[in-house]
Amino acid sequence: MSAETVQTIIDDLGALLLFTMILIVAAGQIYRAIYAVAAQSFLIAIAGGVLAMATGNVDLWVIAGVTLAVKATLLPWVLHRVVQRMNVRREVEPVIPIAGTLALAVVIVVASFQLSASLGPVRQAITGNALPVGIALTLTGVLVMATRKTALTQMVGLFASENGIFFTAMAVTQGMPLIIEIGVILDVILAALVMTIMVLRVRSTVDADIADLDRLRG
Amino acid sequence: MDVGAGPNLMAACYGAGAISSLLARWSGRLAVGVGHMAALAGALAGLGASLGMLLGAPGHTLTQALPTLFPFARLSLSVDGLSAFFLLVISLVAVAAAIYGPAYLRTHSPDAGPARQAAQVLALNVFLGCMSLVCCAGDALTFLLSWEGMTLASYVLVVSDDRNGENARAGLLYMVMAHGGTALLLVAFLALTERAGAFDFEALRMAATGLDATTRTTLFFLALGGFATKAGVVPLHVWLPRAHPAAPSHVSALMSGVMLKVAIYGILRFAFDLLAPAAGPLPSSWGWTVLFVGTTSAVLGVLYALQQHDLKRLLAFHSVENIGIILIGAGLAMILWRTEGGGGALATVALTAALLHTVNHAAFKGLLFLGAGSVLSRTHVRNMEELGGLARHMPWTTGLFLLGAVAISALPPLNGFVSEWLTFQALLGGAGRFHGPAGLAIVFSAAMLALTGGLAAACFAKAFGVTFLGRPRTPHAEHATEAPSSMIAGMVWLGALCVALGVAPGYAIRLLDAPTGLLLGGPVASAVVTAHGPLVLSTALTPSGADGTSISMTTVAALLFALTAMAWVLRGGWWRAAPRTAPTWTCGMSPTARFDYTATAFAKPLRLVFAALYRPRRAVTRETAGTPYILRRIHYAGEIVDLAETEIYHRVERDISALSQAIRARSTGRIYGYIGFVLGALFVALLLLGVVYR
Amino acid sequence: MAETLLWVLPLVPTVTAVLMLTTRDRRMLSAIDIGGSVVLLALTLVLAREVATGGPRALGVFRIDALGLVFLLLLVVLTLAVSIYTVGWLRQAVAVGNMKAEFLRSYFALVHAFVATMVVTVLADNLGILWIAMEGTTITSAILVGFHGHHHGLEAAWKYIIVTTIGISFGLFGTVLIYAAAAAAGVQGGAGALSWSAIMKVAPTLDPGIVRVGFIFVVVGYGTKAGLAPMHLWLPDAHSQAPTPVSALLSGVLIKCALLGIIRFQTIAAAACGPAFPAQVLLIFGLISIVVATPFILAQHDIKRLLGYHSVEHVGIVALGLGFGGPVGTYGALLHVVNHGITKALAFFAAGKAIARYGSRDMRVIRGLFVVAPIGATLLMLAALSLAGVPPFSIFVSELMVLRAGIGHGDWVAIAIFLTMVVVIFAGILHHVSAMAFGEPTAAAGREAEAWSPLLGMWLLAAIMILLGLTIPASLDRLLRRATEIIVG
Amino acid sequence: MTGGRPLGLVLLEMILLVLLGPLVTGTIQKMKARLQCRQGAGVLQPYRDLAKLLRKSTVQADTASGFFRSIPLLVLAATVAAGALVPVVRVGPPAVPLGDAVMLLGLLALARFLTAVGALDAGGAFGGMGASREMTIAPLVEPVLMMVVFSTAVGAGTTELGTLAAHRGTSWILGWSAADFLGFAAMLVLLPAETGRIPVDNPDTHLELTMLHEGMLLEHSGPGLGCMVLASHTRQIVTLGLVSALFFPVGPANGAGATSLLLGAGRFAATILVLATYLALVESSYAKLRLFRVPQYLGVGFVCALTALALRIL
Repeated sequence: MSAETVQTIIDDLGALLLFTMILIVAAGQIYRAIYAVAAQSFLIAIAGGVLAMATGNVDLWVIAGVTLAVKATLLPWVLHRVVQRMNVRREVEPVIPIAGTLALAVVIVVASFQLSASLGPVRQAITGNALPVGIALTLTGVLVMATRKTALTQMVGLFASENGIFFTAMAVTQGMPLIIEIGVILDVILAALVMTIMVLRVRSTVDADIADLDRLRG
Repeated sequence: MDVGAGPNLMAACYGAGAISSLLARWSGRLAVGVGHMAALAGALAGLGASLGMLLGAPGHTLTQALPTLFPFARLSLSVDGLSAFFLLVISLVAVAAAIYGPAYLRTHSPDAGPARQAAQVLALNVFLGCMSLVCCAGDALTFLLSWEGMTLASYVLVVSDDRNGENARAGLLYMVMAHGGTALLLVAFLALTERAGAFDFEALRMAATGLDATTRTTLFFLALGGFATKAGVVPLHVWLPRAHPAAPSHVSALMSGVMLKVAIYGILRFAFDLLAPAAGPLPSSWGWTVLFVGTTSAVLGVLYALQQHDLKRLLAFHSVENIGIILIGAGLAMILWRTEGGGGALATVALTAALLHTVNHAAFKGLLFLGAGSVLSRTHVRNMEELGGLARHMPWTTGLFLLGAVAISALPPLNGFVSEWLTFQALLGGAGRFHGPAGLAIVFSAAMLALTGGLAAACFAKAFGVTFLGRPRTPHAEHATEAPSSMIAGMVWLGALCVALGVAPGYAIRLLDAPTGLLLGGPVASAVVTAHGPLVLSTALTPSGADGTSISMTTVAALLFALTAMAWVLRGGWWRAAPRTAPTWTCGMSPTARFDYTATAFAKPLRLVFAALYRPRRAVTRETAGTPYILRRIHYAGEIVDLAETEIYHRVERDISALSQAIRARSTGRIYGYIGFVLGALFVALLLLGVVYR
Repeated sequence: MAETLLWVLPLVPTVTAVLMLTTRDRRMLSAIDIGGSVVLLALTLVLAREVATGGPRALGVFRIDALGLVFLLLLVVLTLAVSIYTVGWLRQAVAVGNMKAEFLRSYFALVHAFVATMVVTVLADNLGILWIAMEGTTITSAILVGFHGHHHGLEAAWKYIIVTTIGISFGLFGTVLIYAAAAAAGVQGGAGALSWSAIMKVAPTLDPGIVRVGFIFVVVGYGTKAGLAPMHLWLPDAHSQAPTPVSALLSGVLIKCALLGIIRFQTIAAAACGPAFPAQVLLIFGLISIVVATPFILAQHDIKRLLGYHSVEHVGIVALGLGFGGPVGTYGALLHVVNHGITKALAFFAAGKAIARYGSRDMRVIRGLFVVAPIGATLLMLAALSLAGVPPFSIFVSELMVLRAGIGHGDWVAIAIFLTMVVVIFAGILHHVSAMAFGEPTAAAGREAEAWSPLLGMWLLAAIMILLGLTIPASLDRLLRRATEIIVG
Repeated sequence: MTGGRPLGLVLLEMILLVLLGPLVTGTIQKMKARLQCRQGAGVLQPYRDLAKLLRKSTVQADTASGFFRSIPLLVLAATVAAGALVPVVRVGPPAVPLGDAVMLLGLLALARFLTAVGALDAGGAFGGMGASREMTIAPLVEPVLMMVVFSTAVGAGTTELGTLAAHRGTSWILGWSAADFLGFAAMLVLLPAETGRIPVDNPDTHLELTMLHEGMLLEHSGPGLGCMVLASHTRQIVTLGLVSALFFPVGPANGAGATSLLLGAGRFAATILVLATYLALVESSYAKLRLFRVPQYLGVGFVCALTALALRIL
């Protein structure tokens, strides 16, 4: 397909990604957040597929597949299980009201578009709006982590911001080198694993949410 | 001896002394003995080297490259007249300290473990070595490294003397203030080195010629700040009266008598050598500032000393005073340098006064600290209220202390008077030269100098009288015995110096030719001050061309001696019957030690006269037996405050710690807070540097 | 020969880690531990000679040049010191039950895995590999931080892994942007487009706008890992909760590896959009770090947190040196990396022994150390004085160089802030340490004799510290000069 | 230096001062007595007292140290040596340089210092109190004295009294400038303090409340006390001599004619007599000040001296 169509598709996907991001931010229940991040990863995988078709780059197929398998399926499933296993409170317990978080998210999106607009000839380097969308996703993901009290929601936010990076990385013309992508994904899996272990460990030793601990300060 | 070999020999001896601390592994006593022996050898080598320079080859500079330790700087020694003179001062006191030290350490702290002894020996030698190296340094890096080495070693000596927390706190304050001073010095030096692209003083001089006036003055005041901290100039003095007494007494003698002088060396080196403009006088702000802080330090130092009851603390405060007197001379020299026609004899007189007082103060302050040390080592008491009546048990110490007291009180015929006389003459000349407020300011500082002298006399009448005379107030004082002969020997050496420099100062003036000639480039000291032969001190500096004032210490001393003899004869000489003894008159009561005037009581009138400054606090508690008219016990506690300490330092300290406590208390332990900071940092950075920054 | 070493070097700790799993005996484990470290050190020295003679070597995604060598040497020396120290430390820890015997081997294995990941970060030429290894260090060390298993440790570990992972993901984003710029500039061939050396060749042609944004992402990202304020908050928690030897590695090497990452990108950014921009960024973050660390150092009671905040200050100083830039500043910054690594490890060791002796990390409990443990107290004092920047100890020299650069740079505000904070911090450190060292010991003080192996480890570091304070050996000087050339060109 | 006073003459003048010292005291006492409508003792009474004291034997405090007995000798020597620095019958520098005003003040301070030390030596409260108060007043007097000296010396550029006097020439009151008057006023304020008289001190009593100087002599006896008393007589006349040298320079600078010498001696005697009268008047017309009012009293002198200097320099 032609470059223009690819670009439009990517931009549409970007819009959808932003929408899912907003869902994550707005999610009052932790399950919704998990589903939303799964959906987001699914969209990322689609984007990978589209770009693979467009560029005929085999690596991108692999990456899209791995993303689909790991980030859209495995990790959400793990999170889901954890939530079920230890019957934690299902609410996300925001630090500031969700409305406020949404407002901040909007500011971030605008700012990232403004930023990438201020950059000159990035266009030929990264397809379409992938850069601003990527920045927006990354920052908003971290924003979610900074405004939620429970560990699992923070993990969700982390995955979301990883998605943003992935999106941008794939949209870089001729894609990222395969081994790097694989390594990145492996790291994500490992990190998720370790985090999960920690969450469960704390839950079992002292019956508390690990993200709630604040004995160490100053 | 060969001049060139001197510094090496000296350094080698000190190094050997430092290494000999390893002997403590087998025997602490051995280490102490050998270490001090090496120190003595080093001091003598330094003495020889400096005398060789000053008398043998004045005016020529001895330079010597050191191994290149750091790729970015060439290290070297360069000993010129100024260095040699201060090396002489250091070595003179070091000799006494090295003789005095072992016996003192043995008697004062017999229970010291080998570790402590090793530390003390090591630190002492490093201390002496570094002080000498600072004066001999030929480049900024050597200067700074030995400067810091000096501080560190003295810190070790301060904290190692005693295990109580007092020393640790004193050392802490000392170390912190010294570090602050060094920070200023670093900036001053590096600003020059970065211009010069090299570290050796030669290059720095070259670089300094290109400076504009503001930079030059800024650098000078940075350096002045740094050195003044070390010299204990008011209000940067607070560390001094705590740290100096805390060290072992012979180290106190070195710190007070010598280490402060190294700072003076630095000031002179910067003002007249490194930063001095190629031609024309120094910026007037320099000299006037130095004169002002000098006067302030002199008066405040002695005023605070007057109210101390801790013998060594009292002496430490007097160091503040004497540094002030030295700075008066130095400041005057800065003011007058190259401002007058006729070769600038007046500047020479001023600088001569400052340098002569430097060596004089080293002599009598060293003597006094050693004297206090031998009292301390015998009684283990520093509070003079608990002493008294030592004269009968410790005649030698008493006599030598009295000698030092007369000298430091600037009374003829001893050395203190000579340098203060020269200072007065310089001030008089300055007052004659500057009309208007400037002249008045100079005269005012002369009056303050007179006040200082009088107060010093009062202070030492108290210190000597209360400590050594009257009745012993406590068993400590009652059972004191004379100090070992080696300690006495150390004191005699300095006492002899005080007498010699007082009775025949003319011969010492020759030693000042090299530094005065080097710094001022005008007529040298002996050409002005001893123009009429070594026995006459004169100041050929009247605007009317008349021959100024000339005195002869030697004649006056002879006259005094003759008159004393005559008075003795008048009193009956040998034929006189031995006096009957009777108890002191106390209105018929049988006198006890409680009748003696205490130091507090002695200083009380002046405490009240200067109450505005002292802010004295007193707490009197009475125990009455039922009726208020019958007192069973009365307890009096009084204290005075050091204004600089309470008004500046305590306040700053409190504010800083309160602020940090508050900040720390408000810091979050919540992880989302952490994340928020990261996100915020990125966001702000992106906006500021990504969008705005162009 | 050297090229093969590039592959062998990361394998050594990996193999050691695997070997660890074969035994449970503590002595055996310690033997393997020390053996592995010695081999690593030996091979590194060989490599160092090769590089010194033959210049940089590259093989695949790995590459070693003078810059990397500086960090590698620091890493392996500290590893050896840690191994030696661990012997006695572990005996004590097992004795008092801080460490369960059945976890010993996993502990050792993790430490070496950690070392392996750090070796990779230092050797990585490919910026992607650099990122992966960096994340690897986070994961392995996070487990070590929480190793004691009590919930303080876990809290610290959680904060550590979450915050640094976020940071590093920013780093990845920055890497992606730089990669995009490089790709746009026409660097061809898959992995090649991420290779630092390849990018450097075309760096001047990169689009400055995107590189600028990418560099900011990298500085904030890897800066989080390096402990630059205000992203530093996790650092005192993690460094204070980790087992002492791990704390030494974290403070001594790990944050320096993150700095190396920043430096690599700095060179690219400097080439792409002029040296002024990255210098500016680093200068600001450096100053913020120095200022922010100060109050927490003054008002601190936990000795290990104190050291943690102190690392923040010193990372700030390194950043400051890089920010002042020029040959002098960069040289000073690199020298400071080495000096601080050595000294901070020594400080953590000495503090660890004091903590073990008094059974508390509260500095109000630790009193009169000179009485109960003269040697340990001396070492603690030496470390503290050096950290505070007193000659004749190493850190004074590097701080002097940084100051020189600043004055040459004429940035008086920065200098004023820097010096003021340094003096205030000096007061704080000396206040805390002299209170611990002097005075009469509290009842809590253990009177047992001082064990040999920790002392040996500490003396090893102290010797280097004093040596570097008295002189800069010609070989090290040559190395640092080469490294400086790589950065400032 | 031409016109220098030969050493012999200097020593002669010194001895003259020592011999005349008691006479001045006697005169002042006599005048006081008259002013108080008493007969009073003869002007030679101080000589008789001295002679008696020198004949007596010594009683010494048992707590006193070995230094105690040498102190009167040193005090007397220092005071008399100060006397050698005052030009009496001729002005001009001494042929053999000896000392100047600063040295003079220094020697007097030395005497005072030793006296105080001696007072503390015996132990007991009276000596200590006397010493304490003496050493409180002295530092306050000295700077003012120094300023007065400077106010005349700045012009001459020397502090050597003979040269100073020569430089001033034989100016009589009519030739004075304002600075001279103010300086002289300051000197008049200082005189009672420096000579230990009312309103600062009271030489006639040992009462605890009033004494400064006398309290310090309490433990001295016999010849020792004699030396101390002689020293205080000498100190008094030396101080007066200092005033006359500063303000009433006498005698020709050179030319050693007997007449001129006699003239100088006469004028010196006249000056001393005037000042002595002044002291007597003050003593019998004022009450002693409380110790802590003394600083204010001296403050007056300080202001005068400062103004004098200002006028001289500005």
